[in-house]
Amino acid sequence: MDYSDDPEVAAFRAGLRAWLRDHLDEHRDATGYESAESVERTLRWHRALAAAGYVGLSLPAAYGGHGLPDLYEAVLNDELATAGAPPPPPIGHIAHAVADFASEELKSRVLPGLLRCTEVWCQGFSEPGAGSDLASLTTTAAPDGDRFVVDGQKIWTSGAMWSRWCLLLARTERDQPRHRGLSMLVVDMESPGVDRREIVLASGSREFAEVFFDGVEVPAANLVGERGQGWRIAMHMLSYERGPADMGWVGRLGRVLAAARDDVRSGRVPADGPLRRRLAAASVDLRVLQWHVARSLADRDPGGSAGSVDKLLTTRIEQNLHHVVGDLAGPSFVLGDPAPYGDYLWSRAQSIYGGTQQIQRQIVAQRVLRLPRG
Amino acid sequence: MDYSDDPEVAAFRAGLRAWLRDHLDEHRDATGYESAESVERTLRWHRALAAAGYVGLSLPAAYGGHGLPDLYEAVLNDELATAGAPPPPPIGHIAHAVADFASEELKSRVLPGLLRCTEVWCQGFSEPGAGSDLASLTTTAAPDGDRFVVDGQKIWTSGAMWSRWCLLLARTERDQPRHRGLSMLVVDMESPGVDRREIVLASGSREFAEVFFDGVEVPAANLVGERGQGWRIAMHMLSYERGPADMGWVGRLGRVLAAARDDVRSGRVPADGPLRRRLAAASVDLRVLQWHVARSLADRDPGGSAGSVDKLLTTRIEQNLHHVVGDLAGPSFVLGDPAPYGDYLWSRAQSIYGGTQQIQRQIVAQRVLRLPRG
Amino acid sequence: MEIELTAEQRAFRESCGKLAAHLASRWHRGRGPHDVDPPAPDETSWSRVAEAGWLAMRLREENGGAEAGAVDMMILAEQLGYHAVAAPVLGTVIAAEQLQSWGAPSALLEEVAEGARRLAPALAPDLTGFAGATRSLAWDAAGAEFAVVPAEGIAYALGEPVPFADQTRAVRPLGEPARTLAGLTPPDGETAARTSAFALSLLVADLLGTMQAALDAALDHARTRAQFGAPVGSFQAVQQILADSHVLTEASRSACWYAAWAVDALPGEEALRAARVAKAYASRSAVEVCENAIQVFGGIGMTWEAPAHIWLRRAHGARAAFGDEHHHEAVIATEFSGS
Amino acid sequence: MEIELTAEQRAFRESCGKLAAHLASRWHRGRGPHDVDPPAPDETSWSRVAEAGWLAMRLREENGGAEAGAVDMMILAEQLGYHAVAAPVLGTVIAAEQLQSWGAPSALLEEVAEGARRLAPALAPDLTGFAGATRSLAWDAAGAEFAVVPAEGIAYALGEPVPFADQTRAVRPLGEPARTLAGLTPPDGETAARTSAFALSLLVADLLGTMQAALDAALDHARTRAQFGAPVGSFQAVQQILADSHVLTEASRSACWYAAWAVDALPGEEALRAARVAKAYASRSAVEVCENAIQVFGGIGMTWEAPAHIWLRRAHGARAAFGDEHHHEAVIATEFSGS
Repeated sequence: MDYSDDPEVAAFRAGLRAWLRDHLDEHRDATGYESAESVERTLRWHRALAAAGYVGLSLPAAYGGHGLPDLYEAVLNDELATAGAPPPPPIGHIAHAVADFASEELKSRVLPGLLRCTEVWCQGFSEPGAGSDLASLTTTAAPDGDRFVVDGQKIWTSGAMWSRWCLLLARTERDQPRHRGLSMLVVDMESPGVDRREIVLASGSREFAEVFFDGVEVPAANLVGERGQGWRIAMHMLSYERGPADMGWVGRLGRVLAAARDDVRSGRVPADGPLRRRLAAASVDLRVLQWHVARSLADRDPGGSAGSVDKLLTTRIEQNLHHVVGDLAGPSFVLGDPAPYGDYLWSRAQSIYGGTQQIQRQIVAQRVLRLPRG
Repeated sequence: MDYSDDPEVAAFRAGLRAWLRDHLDEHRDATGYESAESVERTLRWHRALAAAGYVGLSLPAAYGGHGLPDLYEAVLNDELATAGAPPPPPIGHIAHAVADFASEELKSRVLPGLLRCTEVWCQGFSEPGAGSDLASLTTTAAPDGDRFVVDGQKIWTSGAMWSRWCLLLARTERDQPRHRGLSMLVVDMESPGVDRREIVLASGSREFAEVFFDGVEVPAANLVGERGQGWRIAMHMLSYERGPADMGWVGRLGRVLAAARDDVRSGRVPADGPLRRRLAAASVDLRVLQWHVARSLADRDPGGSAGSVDKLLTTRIEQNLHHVVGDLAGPSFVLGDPAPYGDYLWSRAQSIYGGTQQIQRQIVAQRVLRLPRG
Repeated sequence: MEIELTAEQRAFRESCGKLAAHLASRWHRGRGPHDVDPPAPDETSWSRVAEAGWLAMRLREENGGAEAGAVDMMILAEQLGYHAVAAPVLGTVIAAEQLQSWGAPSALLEEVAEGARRLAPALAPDLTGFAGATRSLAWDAAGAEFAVVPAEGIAYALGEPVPFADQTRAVRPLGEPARTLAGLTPPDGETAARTSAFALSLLVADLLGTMQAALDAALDHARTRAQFGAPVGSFQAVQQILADSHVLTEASRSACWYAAWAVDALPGEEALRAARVAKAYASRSAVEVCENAIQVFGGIGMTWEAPAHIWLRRAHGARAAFGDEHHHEAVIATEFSGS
Repeated sequence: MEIELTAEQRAFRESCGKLAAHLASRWHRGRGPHDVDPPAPDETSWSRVAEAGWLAMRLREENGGAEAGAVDMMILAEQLGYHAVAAPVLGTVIAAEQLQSWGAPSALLEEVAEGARRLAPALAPDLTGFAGATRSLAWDAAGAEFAVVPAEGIAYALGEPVPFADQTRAVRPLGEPARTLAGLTPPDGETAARTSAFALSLLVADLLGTMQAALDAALDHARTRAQFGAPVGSFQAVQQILADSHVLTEASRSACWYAAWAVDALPGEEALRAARVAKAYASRSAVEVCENAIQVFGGIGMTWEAPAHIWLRRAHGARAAFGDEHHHEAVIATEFSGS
């Protein structure tokens, strides 16, 4: 049992910290894909990371990656979060899907640009009619000679308004049941027939969009893996960067907690005994979550259901944390700067997106605990 | 809208309080059916109540009752609980089943003794294989000329070790499905073939027993209502004294809370800010529960599912209260007098007995909120 | 003991519901925060409110009112919450009740009752109660001209709304003193307590309406939306959530009824104690019920275009106004502060 | 970074589990509180414990030990919790660790390590930590001869057990001074913190084993017991409870591992901070998991004859020993006590 960094990891971490000291300040405003300006700032941040060698850490060197163990991705996420830096480019799972399943030709065509962060990518999985039930997708990609013709609608597509490319999960096999009929395609978002509609969230965030496909032609060479393999690739993707991204998310929650603690310690925010106690309990939760994510990373069962345990734990702790932080803020929770209320609203989405809390519990019950299906 | 007592009710309440002032002290040790001595003390208490006119308040005067509205039962339960008196005899639901369904002959034979509290009665519903699923009972009462022959096993029969009579729910109709095959019988517990086995609870309580029936003969005249009507009578019983008994239970919880509050106020028990706050929250809960039970009583839908709402609310509040009281006690929760720990354990049973919390929620969802069945 | 609404009260509930629904239909949350209607009603809507007598009914006869009981006002407030009505009815009613308790001139109160003069109550900067002095905020002040601080005898002009989580109500800073109100007399303790109890009971009713609306919409969604080949509401895990929401809503209703009855029936301090308990309970429950509703809605509930966040925001806003559960439980806890 | 048990440690876990199960099979909870075995092991059982080296392994070599790491001790403690072993292994180990930190004579520690001399730790009357003075209680003291209060250099005889919710451990009042221990030296702050962290980490492991046992039994029950024509565990509402229990158990395991590693790897104060966090988390979680198990068991779980209450009681006992979540969170909260 050893929780300390190996020398190589420690050196990597130190190098990253030094780099952040020098470069972070000019990129603090890389706030994601919400407007043309913020996209530009965000891509600039991603390209700076890529140029410094921090993108594609766990991808093969042959395609522009660095061939390091997954742990390095976790360290990257952890350090960025702890430093209050914007997140790394959200492309690791897409890159892994391509690197692990696509043809050599497609890999050489796609991966280098992806890892240099020249363009925005998005991931077209969710659909309006499907919710947590991914196997019931209805968007079709009908094979037609050397191309597929895509028709249907995706929703909750992060960054879609600004994306050049979409990794799309669509139904290619009419006669196969549910998840066996799905395939994965790389779709050029500038193709005729692609239409996008921004989704504004309750928090005011404009990160998501709906994407409509109407007779969109996709070259057969853009198929990732085999026909009918889409579900397997999707599951592989969802499990892949779970751990490292969790580490980053936990780091971000840690900053929320630290800010609240500083406010109380300094007297900027008045907090009575009961509130302090709740803050202490939230800090216990968060510390345990950090240890848990670290163990999860080491002990990971790729493609397994341990991710559901981690997500349930994270959600429980995050939602409680935001209740405590909101109560600490007192009237400022509802008055003035709307950002904290937006963060709270986003904490409510944690128990919904990527499979609701109820579905996650059922996955744990049936796949981990081997309880019988109802 | 008026929450104050009508003059008649106020007079009844005042009379009861005066009677309790004079008579309660000699009966404080009437602790229920746990040993021969405690049964004797308890029956003495019940007979004193009966002699003073406080048993069978809502039952017809013709059979020894008092013909008053249900509300009076609630006032009785409320006042006894608030005064810290032992509960009234737990026979109201049995008496109502007999009064509302039995033949004239059976009523005259049974009700006067029941209401004078000369003997202990018990209620044989639950079975080891059935749990919350009452319709799946397997104890049989086979019709055989002018009698039934009972075979099977009951469990969680309160007071069974000391009972002379049992109101038994058993299967008389072989060819009827589930709940339509059940009937209700009055069984003499001294009949040959009746065997009892004490159940000791985790708290140490000895209130319950298992009862075994092996070829027990019951006269056909002891059938309550019609054959096949047992389920309906059972549901009627369960809904009937719900409200008044709830009122008593809430009163008892109120005493638990008041004791804790007094301990804190007097400084006998040290309580820091967070504990005081939790105690305040528990007192908010309890006050709301009192108001809710009062509204429920007025607004009652007999035989409906509102009882499930009340039980869910009571259980939620009671279990939280016992957590707070346990934490207030600090080390004395686990050290020394085992009674408070026993009360806590009993609070855990509240979400199980009479239909688990999960089943109650499902009843509310399907019968009150009209959600579709799964 | 008669714990139910009279036939008249049930009819009043129905008429309130109709007008509330109409008012709500004229307010639009748009496609995003940039696009939402302000919570100030247009002239037509506000005159409908005045014509319905909502602003007048609680006042004493000599002030142009009908001396309605707090239970009737509770019925109204629940409907305003249920339909998330953006017009500042509660703010006006509470401001008038406070001014009446300070013996404000009939002429002013009559103008308020008729909807001609629009006032908002001035609350402490943390919104937990009536303002004792300046540097405070006017609550539910959309379209209001003034907020009065009776202790100073001054009506203040109002600034632009500050950002407020609840899109259906406006909170505005007090601006310059606009006029003085002479001859105000501080209410006795009994009356002051009763006025606070009244304000709290209205907010409890608003919270009750809000949570009932969120629950009803979630139930509708659960009955019709299918996942994994069955209605969402047929899954036991979803049923458990909705049943809990129903329990919390019914318990809040019980608290709401008692607190409203107590305003006119019990001594002021007792009424205030009951109102604190009800406000603490309903504040906590409304947030839980609205959060549960969003959970049942799933992703769609997180969008601006879906109504779910409007209820959650209104619940948070009403929770904060006149004190949330922590505020009131802290007061209640002082009762135990022995040695 | 190597966050897992070694092959040796996994083998040790298995051997601990076997002996723990054997010890547990010799203790009977009977038909009721009148009928339960006392938690003092018989001579045979105690000599098996000593032979297994459990009492010696953590001590330094010069005191007859093998200088085992806290992680190994954690492995042992988890198995003791899993099987609800009634022998006072943790009490003995913790008393020895404390005495060693005060520089107690090797002869005494060797006797303890061999099982020949049976000691219990003296805790404060509220059980939240080691006793500083007399009027304290000996914890996990079944069959012990003495409890030592090192600050006084006195070994006290022990009175009869006081009623304790956990049937598998004895708490006994300190009686008359029985002998003096000369030459004890107070440990430095670093060592004292590490000793407390060690004690806490063992209790966390005991809690982890206890909750895992309760969860496993509830899962077994849910898979086999039928209601409404299907296994209880096939109902979504039950699955939700069990999944939550699993999450709490795995998170507690993560806390347990880190805290145990920290005892030997980090500075004393840091190790103690980690141990406090782990103890707070596991205390709260163990009670929730054991309560959930009782819920899944239904009525049968409430009887004395079913094992469910034994786990719940052990969880409450271990939660109280060396401080529950409230105690530790209060300490943690003092870090925020700014102005």
